[in-house]
Amino acid sequence: MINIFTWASILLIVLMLMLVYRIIVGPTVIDRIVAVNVIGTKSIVLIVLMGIIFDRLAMFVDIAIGYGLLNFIASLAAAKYFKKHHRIDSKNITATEHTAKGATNGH
Amino acid sequence: MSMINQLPFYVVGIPLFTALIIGVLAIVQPKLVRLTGLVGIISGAYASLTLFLTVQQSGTKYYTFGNWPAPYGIEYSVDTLNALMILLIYAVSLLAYVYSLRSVIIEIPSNKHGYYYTLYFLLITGLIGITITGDAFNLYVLYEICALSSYALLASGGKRATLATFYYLLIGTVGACFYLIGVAYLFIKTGTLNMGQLFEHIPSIYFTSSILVAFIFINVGLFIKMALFPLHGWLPNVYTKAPISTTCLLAPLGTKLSIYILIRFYFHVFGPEYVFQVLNIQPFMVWLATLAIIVGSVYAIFHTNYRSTIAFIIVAEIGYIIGGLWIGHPDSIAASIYHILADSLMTLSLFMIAGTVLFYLKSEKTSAFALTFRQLRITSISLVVVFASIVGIPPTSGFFSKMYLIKGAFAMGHYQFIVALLFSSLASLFIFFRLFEAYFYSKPPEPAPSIIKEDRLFTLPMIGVSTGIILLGVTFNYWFSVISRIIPVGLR
Amino acid sequence: MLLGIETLLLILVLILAVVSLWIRDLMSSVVVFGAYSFLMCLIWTGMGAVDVAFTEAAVGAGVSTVFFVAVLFNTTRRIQFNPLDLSAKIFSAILCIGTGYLLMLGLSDLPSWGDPQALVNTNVSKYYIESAYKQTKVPNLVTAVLADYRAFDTMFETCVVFIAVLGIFMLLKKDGREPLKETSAKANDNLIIRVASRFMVPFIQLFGLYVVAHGHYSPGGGFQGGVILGASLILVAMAFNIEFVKQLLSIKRMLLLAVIGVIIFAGWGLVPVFLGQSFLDYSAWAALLPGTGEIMARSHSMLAVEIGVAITVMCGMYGIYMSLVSDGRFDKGL
Amino acid sequence: MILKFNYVIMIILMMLGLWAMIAKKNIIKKLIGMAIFQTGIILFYISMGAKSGSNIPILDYYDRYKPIDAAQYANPLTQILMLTAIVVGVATLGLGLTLARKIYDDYKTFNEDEILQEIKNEHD
Repeated sequence: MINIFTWASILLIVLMLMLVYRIIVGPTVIDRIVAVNVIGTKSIVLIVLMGIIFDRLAMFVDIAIGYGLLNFIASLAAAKYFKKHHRIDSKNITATEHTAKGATNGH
Repeated sequence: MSMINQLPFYVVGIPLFTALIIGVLAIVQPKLVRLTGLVGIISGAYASLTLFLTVQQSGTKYYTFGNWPAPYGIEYSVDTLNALMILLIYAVSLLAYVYSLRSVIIEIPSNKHGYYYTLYFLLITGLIGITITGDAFNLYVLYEICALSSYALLASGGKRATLATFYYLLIGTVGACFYLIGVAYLFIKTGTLNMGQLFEHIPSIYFTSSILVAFIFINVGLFIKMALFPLHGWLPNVYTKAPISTTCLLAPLGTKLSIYILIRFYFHVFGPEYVFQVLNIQPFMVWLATLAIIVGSVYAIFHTNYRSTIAFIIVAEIGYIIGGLWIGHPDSIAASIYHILADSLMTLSLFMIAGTVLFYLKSEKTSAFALTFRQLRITSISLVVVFASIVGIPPTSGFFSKMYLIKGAFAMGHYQFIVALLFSSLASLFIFFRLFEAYFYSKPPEPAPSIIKEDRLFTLPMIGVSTGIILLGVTFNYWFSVISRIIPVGLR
Repeated sequence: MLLGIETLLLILVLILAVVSLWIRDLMSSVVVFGAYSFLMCLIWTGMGAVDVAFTEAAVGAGVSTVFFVAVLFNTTRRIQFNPLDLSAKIFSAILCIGTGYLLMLGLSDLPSWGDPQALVNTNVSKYYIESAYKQTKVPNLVTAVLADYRAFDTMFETCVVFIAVLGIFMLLKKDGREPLKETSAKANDNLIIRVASRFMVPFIQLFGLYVVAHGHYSPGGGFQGGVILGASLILVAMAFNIEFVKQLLSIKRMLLLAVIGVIIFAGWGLVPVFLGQSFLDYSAWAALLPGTGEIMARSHSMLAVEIGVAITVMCGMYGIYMSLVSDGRFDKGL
Repeated sequence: MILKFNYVIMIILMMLGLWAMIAKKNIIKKLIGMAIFQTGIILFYISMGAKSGSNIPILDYYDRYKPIDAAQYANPLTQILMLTAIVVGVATLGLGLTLARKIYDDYKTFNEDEILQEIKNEHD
C-alpha cells in the first residue's frame, strides 16, 4: 500500500541523497558533521513516519526519542573535539598538530 | 533434579561464578583472589571428572536451560567426546593455574591481578562452553567470550604483544564472522540452530549450494581460529610475545578446541556421510595437512628463539590432527582425537619450560639451554620427556598417536602424510639436539654455576604434566577404547 | 516491511560505507561512519526489527562514534600518503572477490527477501510467535525470547560487555598519577552546553529507566536502557569534566556495579538450581515470589535480569569511554 | 534481482569491510572496516527474518488472546541473535580501539608501514 506517508519517506531519502553529496565533497570536517547531523534529524522523522506506515506509532516514538538524545551526544563529542583541535581542514595537518601546543592556544 | 543431572551446568557454572566472585573480591578484598580461584578450579575439576564417569556409565546427558525443550531453548548435550574434552580442559587449566600463581606475580603489575584472574576464569568458562554447547549460535557467543578475554590477557605482555594482539583481534573477528556466515546459511535453509535438529535436517539439502557454502565458511572460520597452515600467520607472533601465564592456558587449549569443534561439526552436524562421501575433498585436505606439517617443521628448525620454535611446532601438530581426521580411517581418527589430548599436554609443558627458563635465565635463545641443563634440574627433565613425546619415543603419548596415524594413513594410501610425519619427527629430534648440544659443546662458565632451586609452584605443575604425558601413553589402551566409541558408526 | 524504502536506504548505506573508507581524514571518516550507523538503524526499523534498531541507534550511532572520537582526541586524525603498494592491493582484492563469489554462489538457493514461507520463518520462530505470550505474558516477543528462551546467550552477552570493560582496564589503567603534560584549560567553560546538559541529563536518565522497565511492552530492554543511561553519564563527563562525573560514580564503584549486574543475572538464574530446577528456569521463582503463578514468575524474572543487564551495560559504556578518553588516567577528557 | 537485492548489498558490504581490514594501512580504518564487516552479517540475519506485509514482533493488544498467525509478525529469533551480535561488536570495537590507542602510545602513529619500519629499526 503506497500512501502519502510512503511518498514522504521516499522524498526524505532523496533529500538524504543530496546531503550525501555534501558529505563526499564537503571541504572541511565541519561541513560533513553538519550534513551528518541533518541526516540524523531526518532519520528521526523517518522513524516516526515508518511508525505511521506500520500503524504502531507508539512503539516507534520511543526509538525516535532515544535516537535524538544519542545523536546529540555524538555531535557534542565532535564539537568538543574541534574545541581542542582547531584545524578543521584535513589538508597539511602536521605530525605535531595533536601535541600540547595545539591544545591551549585560543583560550 | 538431582546433583548428577545438574553436572553439565556445574562444569560451566563453577568457573563463571568463580570469575564473578573474583571480580568482586578484586575490588573488595584482593588478598582472597588467588585462593578463591584455586577452590573454584579444583571443584570444577572434580565436577568434570564425575561428569566423565557418569557419561561413561549412562550415556549422553542432556541439559536444557530454562527448562525449554531442545530447539526452542538452549540445550547442552554431553556425550563421551565432550566429557573427555572438558576433563582435558580442567586438567590443563588446573596445572596452568597453579603455574600462574607464581608467574603472574612476575609478569603482571600487582594492582591488576584481580582483573587478570577474572578474565582468566571467564576464558576458562568460554573454553568449556564452546566444548559443551549444543547450539550453533551459543557457540559463537562463547567463542567471542574466549576471544575477547584472550585479547585482553594476551595484550598485557608489553609493546610487541599489543601489536600482535591487534592483528589477532582483526583476524579472530574475521574467523568468528565467517563461522557466523556459515551458520547463517544453515539457519536460513533449516530454520533451527540446535545442532541435533540441524543434523536431522541436513540430509534433505545435501546437494544444494548453500550447504556447500556453509561448510566452506564454517571450515575456514575454524581454520583461522585453529591456525591451520595457510591461515596460521597470527599464531607465532601472538604466542611468542604474550605473557607466559596466559599462553600456558591458551596455547594448549585455544587451537585444539577449535579442532574439536570442527570434529563435532563433521560428526554431529554435517554428518560423516556428507563430509567423507558427498564431498570429494579428502585428498586435498590431506595434502594441506601434509604441507602444514612440513612448513611448521621447517620454520621450527630455522627459528633460534625458543618460543617461536614452539609456535611452529604447534602449527605442525595441528597438521597431524587435521590430517588424521581427513584420512578418514577409524584408526587415524581415533589417533587424531587422542593426539588432541597428548598435544595439549605437550604444548602446556613446552610453554611452562619456556617460562621457567625465561624467568630464571632471562633468555629465550637456544644457547641459554646450556645453562638450563646445568642449573634447572626439573625443567630439563621435563624438557627431555616432552621432546621424547614430540619425537615419538615409547612409552610417551606422542608415540601412540603417531603409530596409529601412520597405520591409518598406510591403510588409506596417503603415503605423503607418512613421509611428512617422519620428517617432522626428525625435525623435532634435530631441535632437541640443538638444545642439548649446547650443553656438551659450550664450555661451562667459570666458576661453575650452582643449581638453582626452582620454585615449588613451577616444578609442581611441570612434574604433573610430564607424568600426564607418560601416563597418557601408558594407559593408551583405555583411551583408545573410550575414543573408538565416539567415532560415528558410518566411519567404523 | 517496506521494500521500496529499504532498497533506497540500502543504496545510500553502501555509498556511505565506501565514503567512510575512502576519505583521507580520520575524523571525517568516523563522522561518516556515524551516519552509516544512522541509516543502518533505519533499515532495521523498516524490516520490523525495532529492538535491533534501538540497539543500533544507541550503540552504533551514539556510543561507538563517541568512542572513536575519544581515541582520536588524544592521538591524531592524520592519514599520510603511502607509496602505492599495488601487489598488496591486488592480493586483497582477489581475496575479497573470491570470498564474495563464494557467497554469491550460495545466493541462488536462498529464499527471496521477505518470504514469509521460508523455512527460517516457519520452523522455530513460529513457535515463539505463537506461544511466547501464552507462556510468559510478555507481548514484546523479542524480550521474551531474549530474556527467557535464549537467556543463556543473553547472560554471556552481558559477560561480553563486562569482559570488554575489564580488558580495557587491564590494558590501559595507569598506576598512580603521572604528571600532566599540559595544564587543562578551564574544563567547563561552555555555558550553553553546561546548562543544556543540566536540563537534558535527568530526562535522558528517566527515559533510560523507562526503556529498561517498559521493555516488556515496547522496544527496548536492558541493553538499550543501559546504553542510554551510560550515555547520560558520558554526556555529563563531556559537558562538565571527568572529576565531576567521578563524584557521581567513581571508577571503583563502576567496576563493582558492572560485576554486580552480571551477578544479578546469573544469580537470578542460579536460584532455581537450588530449588531443584535447571539453570535460568524462572518458573521456579513462583515458589519465592508471593502471589505469582509460574507464568508471571517468568515475566517478573525477565524484568529482574534486564535490570542486571542494564547495570552492567551502563557501567560498561561509561567505563570504556572514561578509559579511552583519559588514556587510563581518569583525570581529564573531552 | 530485486527479490535478493538485500543479499547482494550484504555481500558487497562484507567484502568492502574485509578489503578494508586487509588493504588499508591505517589501523583506525581497519577497525571501521571491521565494523562494516559485522554490520554486513547483521544485515544478512535481519533481512532473512523479514517478512513482507508483516508487522514488528510486538503483539498488538487485540492479538494477545487470539490464536496468532505467525506470518503477521517479523521473525523475532533472528533479531535476538543480532542483538547479541551488535553488543559483541561494540565490545570488540572497544577493545580494538584500546589496542589501537596503546599502539599509538608505543609508535606515535596509526600507520602500519611506519610501525613495521620502526620495528625493523629496533631490530637493526
